[in-house]
Amino acid sequence: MEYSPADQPGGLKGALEAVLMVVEKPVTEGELALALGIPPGQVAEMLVELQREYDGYTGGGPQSVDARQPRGFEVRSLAGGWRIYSRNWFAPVVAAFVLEGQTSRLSQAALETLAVIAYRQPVSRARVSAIRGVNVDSVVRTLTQRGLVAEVETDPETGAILYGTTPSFLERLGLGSVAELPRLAPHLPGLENLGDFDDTTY
Amino acid sequence: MEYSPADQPGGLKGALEAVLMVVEKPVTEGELALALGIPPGQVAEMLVELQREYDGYTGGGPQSVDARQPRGFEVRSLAGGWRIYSRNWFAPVVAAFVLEGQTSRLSQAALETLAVIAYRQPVSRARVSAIRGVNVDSVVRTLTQRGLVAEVETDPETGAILYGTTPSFLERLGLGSVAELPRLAPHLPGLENLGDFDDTTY
Amino acid sequence: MPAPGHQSAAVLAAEPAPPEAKAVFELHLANFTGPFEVLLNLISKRELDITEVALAEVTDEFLAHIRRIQASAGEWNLDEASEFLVVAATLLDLKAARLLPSGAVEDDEDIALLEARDLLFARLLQYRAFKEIARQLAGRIDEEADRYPRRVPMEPQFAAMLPELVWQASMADFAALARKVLAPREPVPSEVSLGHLHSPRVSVRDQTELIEALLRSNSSLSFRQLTADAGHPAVVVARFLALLEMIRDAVISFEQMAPLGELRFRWVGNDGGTGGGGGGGVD
Repeated sequence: MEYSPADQPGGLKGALEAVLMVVEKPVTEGELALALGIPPGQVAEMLVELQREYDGYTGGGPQSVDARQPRGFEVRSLAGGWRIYSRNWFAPVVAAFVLEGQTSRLSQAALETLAVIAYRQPVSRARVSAIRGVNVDSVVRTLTQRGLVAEVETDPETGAILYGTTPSFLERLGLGSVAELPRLAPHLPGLENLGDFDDTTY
Repeated sequence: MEYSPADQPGGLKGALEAVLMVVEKPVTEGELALALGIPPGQVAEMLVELQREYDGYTGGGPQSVDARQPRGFEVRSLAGGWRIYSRNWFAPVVAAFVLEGQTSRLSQAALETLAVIAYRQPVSRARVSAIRGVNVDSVVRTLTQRGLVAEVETDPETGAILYGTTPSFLERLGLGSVAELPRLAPHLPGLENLGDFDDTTY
Repeated sequence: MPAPGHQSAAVLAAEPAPPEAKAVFELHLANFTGPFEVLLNLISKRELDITEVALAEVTDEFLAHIRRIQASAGEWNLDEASEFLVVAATLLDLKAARLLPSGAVEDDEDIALLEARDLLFARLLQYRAFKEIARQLAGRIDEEADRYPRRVPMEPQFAAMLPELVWQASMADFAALARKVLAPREPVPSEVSLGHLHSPRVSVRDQTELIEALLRSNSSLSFRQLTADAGHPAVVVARFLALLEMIRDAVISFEQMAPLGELRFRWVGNDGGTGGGGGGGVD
């Protein structure tokens, strides 16, 4: 039998929640409709239902006996796309949690990863990991958050996201463009062939 | 009046949900307790309540009139901490939206090396090689790049680097801790106490 | 009708063969027919005596198998080949240990032999245990891959509250860091080198030539005589290997008058020389 999200526990609304909960970027009603195989209008209806449920109303009807508490999250549309966010009224708690341990300096690992991305862009995280010898996923996330690197394109062959530096990074180094980065090659014989081995190890 | 999350709509449980919305890796009950200003025991209780609510039971009691549907997400305790996951039965729908794409599969050699490291950690590459019968240097490098194993310490006698598994390994396997790994003994009939024979035969 | 004592995987396999997507390595021996995995299973459960398995045939069949894969896939399956080598080497060790004279345990040497046998057996079992566990771990990883963790970028309101970055690196600093990080790394040795122990490398080829010269000028010599001047265990081993190769090449013959008695070797080759087989060496 073919898979249908409507047949799963929680049904289509559950599928919608599942997507909204884990997407990294807000998604449009059109994209959601396509993934669920239903008309965008039905997605819009379910989004409103979810909003009401998270706000503390039951799905069953407006006069439900047990008054439900609102959830600590909400589903919101920002810039045309939908995603789940933490509730505004818990911002002081959430902010304290998020900012705990954050510093104004980049760690050595972050700096080294930034150097690899700057000189090898556009480059996938897998390749940066291969060059640095450790997993760089969370460091790249930090650098992205800090606006120093960004997703610039997708590798046409592997589908991997490729990263590059941002204008804000150039500004900090006082550079007009990436081309102005100091050249490394004269000090690194054989560097041009570096690309050949690190892809194969991942 | 001073701000207190308990006074907000949704109360402390709502605040807990709000924090879970922003975590990037499994977060411990201790960290959550600190953020909310309550004892860890109370956090643990609320987490179990949330689990039940997301699974489709009401918070109100076991005999609620309206049978609730499970939510499209769940909160799980893995790698020593708590985190929100989409339901596995919606994987076909969610996969379309997760840009990271599940990382490529591990080779047979990588899986076996990972198994030896998991059960013998902390362990040197030389010892893993002895058990596997082949050189494992490049496989260990790949596992390190993928963040599944890491250098954890140095052997005080030989100076060899010792490897162990990472929290990300536990998450990928859906385990709370290394102690939850399936038991090796049933696969080693009569040899449970012969843990070190591999050193003497090489 | 299968011969008496013939084991068929279909009836005897206590565990089903692993579901392999690729071609499974199947064996067709005098007393066993079925996948290699099942043969190992029977041996590890001691339902099949290792001494009754013709390892040479197993190896021949494996080589044929790996050539078939190479022909169809266009490349060598190194994973499978190296894995086979490990298991085959262990089986060979095990078989050698089993074939040694057994009986009443009389002295420490016998006990050591028995222990060595158990250790080999243990090694084989351990190898198989980790293979089985790896299969289970793969299953768990596949299952978990269907659950996606929530890992979203920091909400803008909180990102705006992050402490302002203090950038201290100059462009020269940054380039120097990049140079360091991008420099090809020396592979880290996986173990402490034994090079400082000055163990001499002994060439089997050299020892072959030496033995040939000795045997050509003497009617027959014992192993003891042939290794009297060895001086280092590696030389003894190299000469032993050389003798094995020369026996294989049928340029020498040997005789042993009584069990565990002295081995005597005689040159029986033509006058042209051995052609110097065996370029290997012993460390």
